[in-house]
Amino acid sequence: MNWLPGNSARDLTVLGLLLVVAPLPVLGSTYYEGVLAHFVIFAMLAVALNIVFGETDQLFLFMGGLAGIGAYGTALLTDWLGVTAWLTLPVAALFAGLVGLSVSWISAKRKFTVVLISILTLNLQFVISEVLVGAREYTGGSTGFSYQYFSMDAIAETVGVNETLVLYYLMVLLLLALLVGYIALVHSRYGVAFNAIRQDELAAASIGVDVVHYKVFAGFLSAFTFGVIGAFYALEAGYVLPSAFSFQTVDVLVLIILIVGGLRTTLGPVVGAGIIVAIEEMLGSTFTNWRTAIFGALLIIIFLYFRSGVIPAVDSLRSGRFGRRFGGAEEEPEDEPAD
Amino acid sequence: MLNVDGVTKEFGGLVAVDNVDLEIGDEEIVGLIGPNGAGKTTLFNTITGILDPEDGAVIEFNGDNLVQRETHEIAKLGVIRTFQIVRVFEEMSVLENATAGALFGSSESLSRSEAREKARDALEFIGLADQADVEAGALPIAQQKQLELARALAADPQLVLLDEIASGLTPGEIEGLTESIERIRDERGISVFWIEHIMDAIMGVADRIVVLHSGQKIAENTPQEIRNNETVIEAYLGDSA
Amino acid sequence: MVAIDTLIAVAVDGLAFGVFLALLGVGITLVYGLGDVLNLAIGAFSVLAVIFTTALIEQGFGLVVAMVAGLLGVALLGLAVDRTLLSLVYRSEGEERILLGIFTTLGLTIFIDGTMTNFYPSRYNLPVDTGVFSLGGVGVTGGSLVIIAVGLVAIGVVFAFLRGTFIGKATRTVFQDERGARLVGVNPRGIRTLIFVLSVTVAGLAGLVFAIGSNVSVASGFEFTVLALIVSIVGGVRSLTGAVAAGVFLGVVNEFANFFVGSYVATIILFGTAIVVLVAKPEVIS
Amino acid sequence: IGGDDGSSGPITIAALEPISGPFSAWGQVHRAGLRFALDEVNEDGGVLDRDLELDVTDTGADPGEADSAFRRSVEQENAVVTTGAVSSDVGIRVGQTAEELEVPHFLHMSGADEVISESTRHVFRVGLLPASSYIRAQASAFEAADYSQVGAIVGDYAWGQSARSAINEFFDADVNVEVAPVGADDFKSYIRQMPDDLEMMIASGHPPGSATIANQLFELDYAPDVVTGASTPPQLLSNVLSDDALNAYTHVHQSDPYTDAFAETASAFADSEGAQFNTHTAYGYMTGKLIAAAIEEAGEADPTSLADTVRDMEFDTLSAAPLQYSETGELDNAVVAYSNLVKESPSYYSDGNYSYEELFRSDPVPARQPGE
Amino acid sequence: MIEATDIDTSYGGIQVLWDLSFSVSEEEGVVAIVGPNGAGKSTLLRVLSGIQPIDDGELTLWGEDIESLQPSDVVDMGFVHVSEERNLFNEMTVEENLEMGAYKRRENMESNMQEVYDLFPILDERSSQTAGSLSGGEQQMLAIGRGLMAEPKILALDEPSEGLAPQITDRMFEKIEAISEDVTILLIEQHVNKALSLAETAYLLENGEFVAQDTGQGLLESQHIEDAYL
Ligand SMILES: Nc1ncnc2c1ncn2[C@@H]1O[C@H](COP(=O)(O)OP(=O)(O)OP(=O)(O)O)[C@@H](O)[C@H]1O
Ligand SMILES: Nc1ncnc2c1ncn2[C@@H]1O[C@H](COP(=O)(O)OP(=O)(O)OP(=O)(O)O)[C@@H](O)[C@H]1O
Ligand SMILES: [Mg+2]
Ligand SMILES: [Mg+2]
Repeated sequence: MNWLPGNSARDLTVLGLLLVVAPLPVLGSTYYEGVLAHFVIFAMLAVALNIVFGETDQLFLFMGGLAGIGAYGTALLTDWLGVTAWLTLPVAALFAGLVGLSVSWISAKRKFTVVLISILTLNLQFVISEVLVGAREYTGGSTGFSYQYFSMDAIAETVGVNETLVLYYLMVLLLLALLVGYIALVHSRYGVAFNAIRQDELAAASIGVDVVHYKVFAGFLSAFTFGVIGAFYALEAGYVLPSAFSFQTVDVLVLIILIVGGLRTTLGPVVGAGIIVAIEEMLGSTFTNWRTAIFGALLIIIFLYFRSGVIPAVDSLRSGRFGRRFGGAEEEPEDEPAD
Repeated sequence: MLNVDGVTKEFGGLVAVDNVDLEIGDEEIVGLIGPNGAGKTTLFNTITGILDPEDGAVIEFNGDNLVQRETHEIAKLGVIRTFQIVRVFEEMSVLENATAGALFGSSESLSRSEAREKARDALEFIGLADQADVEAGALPIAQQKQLELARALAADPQLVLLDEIASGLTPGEIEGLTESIERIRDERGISVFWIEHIMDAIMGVADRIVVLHSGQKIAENTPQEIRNNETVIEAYLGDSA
Repeated sequence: MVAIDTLIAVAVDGLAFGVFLALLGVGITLVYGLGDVLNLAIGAFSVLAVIFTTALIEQGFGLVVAMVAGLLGVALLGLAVDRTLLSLVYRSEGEERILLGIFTTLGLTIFIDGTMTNFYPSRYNLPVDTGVFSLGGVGVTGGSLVIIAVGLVAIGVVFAFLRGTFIGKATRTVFQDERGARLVGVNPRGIRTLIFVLSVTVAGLAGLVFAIGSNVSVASGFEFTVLALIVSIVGGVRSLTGAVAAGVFLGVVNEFANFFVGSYVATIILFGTAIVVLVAKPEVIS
Repeated sequence: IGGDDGSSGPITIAALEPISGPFSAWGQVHRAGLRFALDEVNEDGGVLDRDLELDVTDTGADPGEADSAFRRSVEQENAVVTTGAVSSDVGIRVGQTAEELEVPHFLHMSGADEVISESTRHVFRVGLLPASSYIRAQASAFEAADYSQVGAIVGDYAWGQSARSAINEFFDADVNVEVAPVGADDFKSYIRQMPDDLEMMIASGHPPGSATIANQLFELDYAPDVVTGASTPPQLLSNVLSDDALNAYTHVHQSDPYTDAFAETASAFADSEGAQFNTHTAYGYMTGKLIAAAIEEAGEADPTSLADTVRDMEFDTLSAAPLQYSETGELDNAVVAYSNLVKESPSYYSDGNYSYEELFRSDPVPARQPGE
Repeated sequence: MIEATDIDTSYGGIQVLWDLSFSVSEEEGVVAIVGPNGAGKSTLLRVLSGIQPIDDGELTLWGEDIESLQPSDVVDMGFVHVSEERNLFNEMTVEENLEMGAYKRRENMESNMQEVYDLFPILDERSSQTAGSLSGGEQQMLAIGRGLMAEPKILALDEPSEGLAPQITDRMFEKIEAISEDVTILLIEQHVNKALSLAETAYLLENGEFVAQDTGQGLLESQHIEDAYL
């Protein structure tokens, strides 16, 4: 991987090794293996969000919906066509990708601001949720159905471990592939275009950057990825139902993960997912009643005081620079008069 | 090279650019002056596809019609502009700004290292090479304007449109800038279309000056003639003529 | 065939729902349109107003007193949030502030929900016994008439303040250019506080009128926020008149859709309208 | 998988309760009753000389959360038995988990028929009959009134859909059934589809909305004799129902608040918790006592033998008829009671603001045979 | 009356003004501050109007310490700053912008507005257009006009001629000269000749320090200006 820039080859190798040995301490506990798979899946979702939101400022708040399209689409197509889910998954994901593409295309053409895109996609999220619940005949409504596709028992039996573990390692591979893809992307001309567009669209266009093209590309790529991950997310849960793909369950969490980890960093999504999944685990079993409240309070604190994200904070510690903000530029505190 | 014919732009009832015709030839510096609100920036915006002119307009560049084309396509054809209110990529370094110009502006597709070379070259030309690693947003505004020019040059244009690039400069700095602009024409064979209110800057180097007033072209001539043109004096120059 | 009476009654209920939506829309638009904070906790404030009011009624207070006190409670809470959390948000600028506002209020709404469920796990409504009124021979629900009256008065007051007073007008300066506002002598922090408190109070009133006809639980908060967002988009995101018009329009559309085609389709129509509006008339929106 | 290490430490019961979300009014009281029952048991020396311990998780009525909490409790906390499902969607999901892990689950509510299938061996109903039996009991209870104008609004999820089929099956009258989303909080447009001279409204198929349905009926000038409720906690009803609605609304329950045992437990509860023990607190309480009795009877805290034991037990508790189970875990010979709520305090809790007035109770309902 | 003694200020740790002492009072005519790009001229004005805090030193306006003042109080006292960035209210109309300029002085709003329109007739033509859609020069005029609406005792203008057509520039300097009879004008200009010839007092600021102070004419003829500008 020496074509990867800078330290990223080393970082990825270390990350890969860590992820490979991670299940060892909890081997045999399907619960904790499930938690690990869940963590990797949310890390991947955050990587995908990092492309569309981090790189091109399009805040997609229908990640749950897109993942749902991937998961339900794969299931329904598999049932209808009677072929293996490995074949229908790309089709379902492609469909999710096209939805993302359309949204990006419209938003780019209409020059939507971040907030507008986020509200537009939030609306779409609710439409998708509503359709999933309302189309009970096909989707099983709010009750859902158990998700037994991509059976991996063959592999599991050959290797002699349980299916959750097989799924986990598959997810790890996918995550590493995604990260390699991300690094390659941001170091290509696409990365430069993303930077330029984010900082000044008009200036970017005036030196020849096809703003619509790059935004649409990012929108498609991320949406496609959400679709793919959605199917594995359902597989990990063993069950699909609309609430698993709702704004509150997916989007809120992924967004938090990305912000906590660090926008526009390679490892941020992984670290963020690690932190948030760990917090959830700890709260889930200790402070039942206050879990939501504590989670909310933690979010506020994280956003207000650690908004630059963990990875940028660590980086600036290493290089002795403090006070970086979202975008990575120097902070200029707008002094507020004490009134 | 650029042929503008019958360009009009209205905002609601206001005719900001009114049926303007003009031409810019190869290796030529053309000045564009006129009172505030005359429609100069608006004209630039229609040429570069940021605004669509009203029906019937023709804007041809080396035979390609620019009307209805997107801004980025127009840039690829070789028309690059700078902005009256600076628009550099503030969080990128000076070099990265220029590199972006080289990567996306030129019609050929460059590798990133080739683009960087080209960018260095453009910075050198404008005299910003020693600032290459500075974050663009930290430069004083006047230098940011020059960075916009360097970014434009890196994109390998045939025509650059400059919007009040000399404002905020001290007299000494203006002199340096005008020299650079002449060299752009002479050494690189690029045409320049230049809006400026500072007569000391523009009168000395322009081959020709076009004057807009209330959206209409009221004069077009050599700088000397323009300075003595009664209409222009009355509408624009005033006593400082 | 549906009787004309029923259609009128549905229309009145639609209007009432519309007024509720309009209040929510005004609430969220005030802080976003005039500030850069998209208050995702707005619905939580609506629910809190209902809970405060119910708690006071249980303590034996009269309905109106309890409602006023409930709103006051929400206003005070709004003041506290503004002085603490939002002060931190306002330290940053531009896009960063917008994002920080979104995230912080998201955290706030999760926090409020998580806390309140422990104390108020039930559903709450206001005991307004209104019965059915005859309006030119058509029986319409009294609750709806009360909602329409109260809501319109409140909206009128907000508009009179913003349009008719110099301070009201000056609120816009802060949000367009904070430094500019200071340069002309406006104190931005005070204005922001004023607007935030006003917005959560309006949202609280929305909750109260909703609870006249139906009931709310802590979980309703987020639904309300989503409704507020829809109204605000359809109305143009930064326009208050737009928010009011959109609220009323969507309320009526929703009620009729509900009546004729059922709830899912009605909900989809609601979100669909928002999407269509967003895609079709973007110039109005920013 | 799972279970107990046989040590002398406490025995863990996992409670997967909807403490937040649309069923929070249920989760809060169920948990209180369950906890109180376990406190009683522990004060009496526990079972098999070991304390009973609760591992509570808030599921927010989300099936996914419930499933993962189930696994965590069993695998990490060594829970030997689980309880808590209220929403049928959750019941269906944890039912499957219970079978997979072979750890029993006691349903507080979750009355959809599909929760229990022919092959179910680890799921037991406590507080609520399956929808079909429940509606069947209701149909027979109101048979005598011979209503011809009957309407129903059911929730669009597993329970509501089960209720809907049962309504069509068991009611003689031509019932106008409307389907509304579970989260709905405005039913006016559904109500307007009802005939003007509506005599009976079946709101049983929409638990979270049943009180609102009753209120809005009267607000829209309908005047049915009876609005049948779902198994909704009375503290919620007494808060929300308007006076007219309260008169017509039937509170449905399988616990029996009219017995001395109930009053006794309720006053003990009032003493220690300072709150009113109601028909729903009782479900949590009954579950706790049942589990304790079954472990005692089984002689070991083992999930499988616990399930086997429960199947063979007949357990007399606060329910209107003793709890006894069919092979698949359906309640056998359960009795459903119908009461009005009245706004006065009960004998066992002077600060309370509601008590019950019995309308009638059903005959013992035979266990549903899954697959029929 | 403004008095600054040994003030320091910095942006994110980088010091920009160094021990600057400075004073200006009412009826001082035109006070010009000139200096190269990045010298700290605009920063000085920001400090005086209370927008940029000082790290050290003492600054009083009409006897009151800046620490105890809000920028809004500063405007109320009579110090008005027309910033280099203009800071217009982009989505409000020209007229509304002018009205807001009168936030602290509403009595003579109508007549003051008429004066602004007389000075810059194009603003009258554009009075119901939003500020954001004005041309660059029109925005500059609006910024100056808005400053005049506050009835300042001391008016600080930061590069007011930037982006203005020559004729308008001339007109503006005439206006400056005219009002400087009653109002002290603190003027920052790149049109050095123009500014210095109007100024009664003039400072040359370089790297955050005053390197020369003289009458306008004196400074214009000095070696310093020769070195810095020509
Ligand atoms: N989006 C718009 N909506 C309405 N009017 C506009 C818009 N953009 C520009 N105008 C008006 O069109 C006229 C021409 O503006 P333009 O920016 O082209 O002037 P200019 O010649 O560049 O002036 P300056 O020298 O002051 O920069 C101005 O009067 C301006 O107010
Ligand atoms: N907001 C800021 N953050 C960081 N540095 C700044 C900021 N504003 C100004 N500076 C820096 O402070 C120094 C002084 O800037 P200032 O704007 O006061 O100069 P000036 O004399 O007004 O220059 P000009 O003639 O370009 O307007 C410059 O080096 C500038 O880059
Ligand atoms: Mg211009
Ligand atoms: Mg300056």
